[in-house]
Amino acid sequence: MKAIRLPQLAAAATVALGVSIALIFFYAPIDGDQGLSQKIFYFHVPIALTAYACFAWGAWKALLHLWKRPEGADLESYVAIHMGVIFGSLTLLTGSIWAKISWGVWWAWSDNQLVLFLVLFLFYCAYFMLRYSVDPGPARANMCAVYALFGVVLIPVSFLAIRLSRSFIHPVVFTSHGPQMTGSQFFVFCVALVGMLTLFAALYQIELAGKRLDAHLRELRELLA
Amino acid sequence: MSPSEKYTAAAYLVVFVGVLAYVLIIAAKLQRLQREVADILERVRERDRG
Amino acid sequence: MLTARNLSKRFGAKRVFERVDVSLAAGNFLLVTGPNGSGKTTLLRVLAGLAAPTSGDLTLPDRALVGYLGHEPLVYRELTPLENLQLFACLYRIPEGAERIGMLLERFGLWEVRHQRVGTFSRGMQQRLGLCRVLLHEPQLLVLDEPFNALDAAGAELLDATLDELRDRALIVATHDPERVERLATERLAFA
Amino acid sequence: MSYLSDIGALTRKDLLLELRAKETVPAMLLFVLAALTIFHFVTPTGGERTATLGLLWTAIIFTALLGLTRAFVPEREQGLMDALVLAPCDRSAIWVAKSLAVLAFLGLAEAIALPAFALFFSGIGWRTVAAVALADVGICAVGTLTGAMAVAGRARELILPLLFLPLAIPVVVGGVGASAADHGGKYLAFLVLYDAAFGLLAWASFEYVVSET
Repeated sequence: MKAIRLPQLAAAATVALGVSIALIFFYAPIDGDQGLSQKIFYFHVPIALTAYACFAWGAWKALLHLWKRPEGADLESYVAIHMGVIFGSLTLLTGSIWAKISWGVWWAWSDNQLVLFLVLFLFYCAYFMLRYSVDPGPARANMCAVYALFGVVLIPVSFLAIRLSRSFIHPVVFTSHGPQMTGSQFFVFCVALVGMLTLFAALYQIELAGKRLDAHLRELRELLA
Repeated sequence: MSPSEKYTAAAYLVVFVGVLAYVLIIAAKLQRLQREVADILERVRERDRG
Repeated sequence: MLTARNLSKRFGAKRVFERVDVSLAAGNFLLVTGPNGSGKTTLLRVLAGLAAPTSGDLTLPDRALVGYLGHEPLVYRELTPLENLQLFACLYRIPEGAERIGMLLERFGLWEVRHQRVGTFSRGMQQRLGLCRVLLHEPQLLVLDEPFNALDAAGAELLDATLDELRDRALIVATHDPERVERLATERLAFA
Repeated sequence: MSYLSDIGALTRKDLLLELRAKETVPAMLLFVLAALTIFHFVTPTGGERTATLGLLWTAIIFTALLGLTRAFVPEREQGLMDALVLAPCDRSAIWVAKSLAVLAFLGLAEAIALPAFALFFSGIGWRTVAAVALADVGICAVGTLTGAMAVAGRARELILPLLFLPLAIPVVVGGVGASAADHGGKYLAFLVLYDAAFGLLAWASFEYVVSET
């Protein structure tokens, strides 16, 4: 990932997303019962999967930090989780828009994935609260790494919990819409997913570059003082 | 536009605006960094002259 | 016993200390001097293994051989001296703990109050109990941060006598009035 | 063998501290009773069973939170974490001992809360008691670790609920499910899974939370 220089990565993301939007609106067939609004699916689900990828990458960097302490692993874990929260928020927004058009309600407790993102959103906001409450240093890096690992374990556990909560608290009124995709739809979905993942990689490198610049500048100012 | 089209457009617009907002934040950070580099450059020049 | 090469520590951008080289063997006595807030405490925490240096390499003895006494005596105020030392005797796996605890409490004049809550003690008595805790497991390396400033007169003499007896161990003592231990010091490190 | 003796010594210390101070347990007892009383006034008479059970679980989670906030107070105020971290014992023993202590306090509070709930609202089945026991293990395992994290920061009392509550959501789901749903067995199994997964993770990662080297 780091070997690819930033401009190439940004270009790849733009191309991939451009192609996927073109495919979504001009190639993918209009869905039978849901009509045009089904096309929200092509962005909503890839963004959700990208958010999972962000959290997984953040947890991987956290594990790396605790295990072999490479330089900068803590910063990369932080930026990855920051990306995860951004994509998570987009998932919640697009998800609620889709819920509005599909079921007329802005928030659908019956959509497992939406509820899971709500839980993860709460969890990872707490990650930032922890990070801002402890002074920078090895202690903070260790704690944030441990908390990131808890986050990645929380994803499957909460998903299971939410499914279990179906049968007694919220009986399912609408079937959760995981539409079976035809061949062409699946192809477009994959292109959109690749586009989103590349976008994550590009934004991730941009923010990392910014944070490293910040650190070097602070050190420069310190040396000059 | 039918409600279906309106909401689809809204969804894609939200994503586009989100990424755009992110670009703006990075642009602001870039500007701040440029100012800081200029400031440090100035101080180094002073030290050389001093 | 303990070697440190080119050690540095920073909190974010603030540099606490840089390019510190230390090598201590049994019998050495490193005296660290400097005003308050000059990084002495942080250096001692790093050398005791409580904090990680930002850069530089450091080899420390096993934790069981290190004794650390900071500004705080590090004893539980709700417990009695006996309970405190029994806890640490267990954690440090000291074979005949009871005799050693009794000897130390006797020596530091705390035997009579061994069943009273430490919270009721004066600051000097608490610091003496801290010293008992540090000496309990007969550490090979003692890291003492400003050991004298909270001690009462009696405690200070006891500490002087103890430091004399520990000539065969490695010691690191930080203080901002070095005269008291000047004669014992084999190495010095002055912090600006 | 010595790992167990470390845990024993540390647990004894934690219980002794509470015995002397007598702060946390009374506070938790009164808190849980006050919470249940308040819940009585907020539930319509003859409220549906799942709703009232949900209140019991809410009371348990926040009572546990109260106990967890107090868990590392002695270590923080007197800087004693340094002494414990310096000891040659495995640092996870500190976590095990503290979890057991908080578990004991929580158990005491629940010994009062469950009968009170049965009195105020509706009877308690054995499944609810089993769920409470299993949930307590998970709550104390995760809560003690997040408590150690919160104590290192500045806004300690604010941070702990934020760190702990998202992780407690699955416990509440499992708990309410086990006590309310007709075939509650799978919820108990889920709670066991939660305890195993997060207990193991907390046990393995606690060392990194309390020490830098």
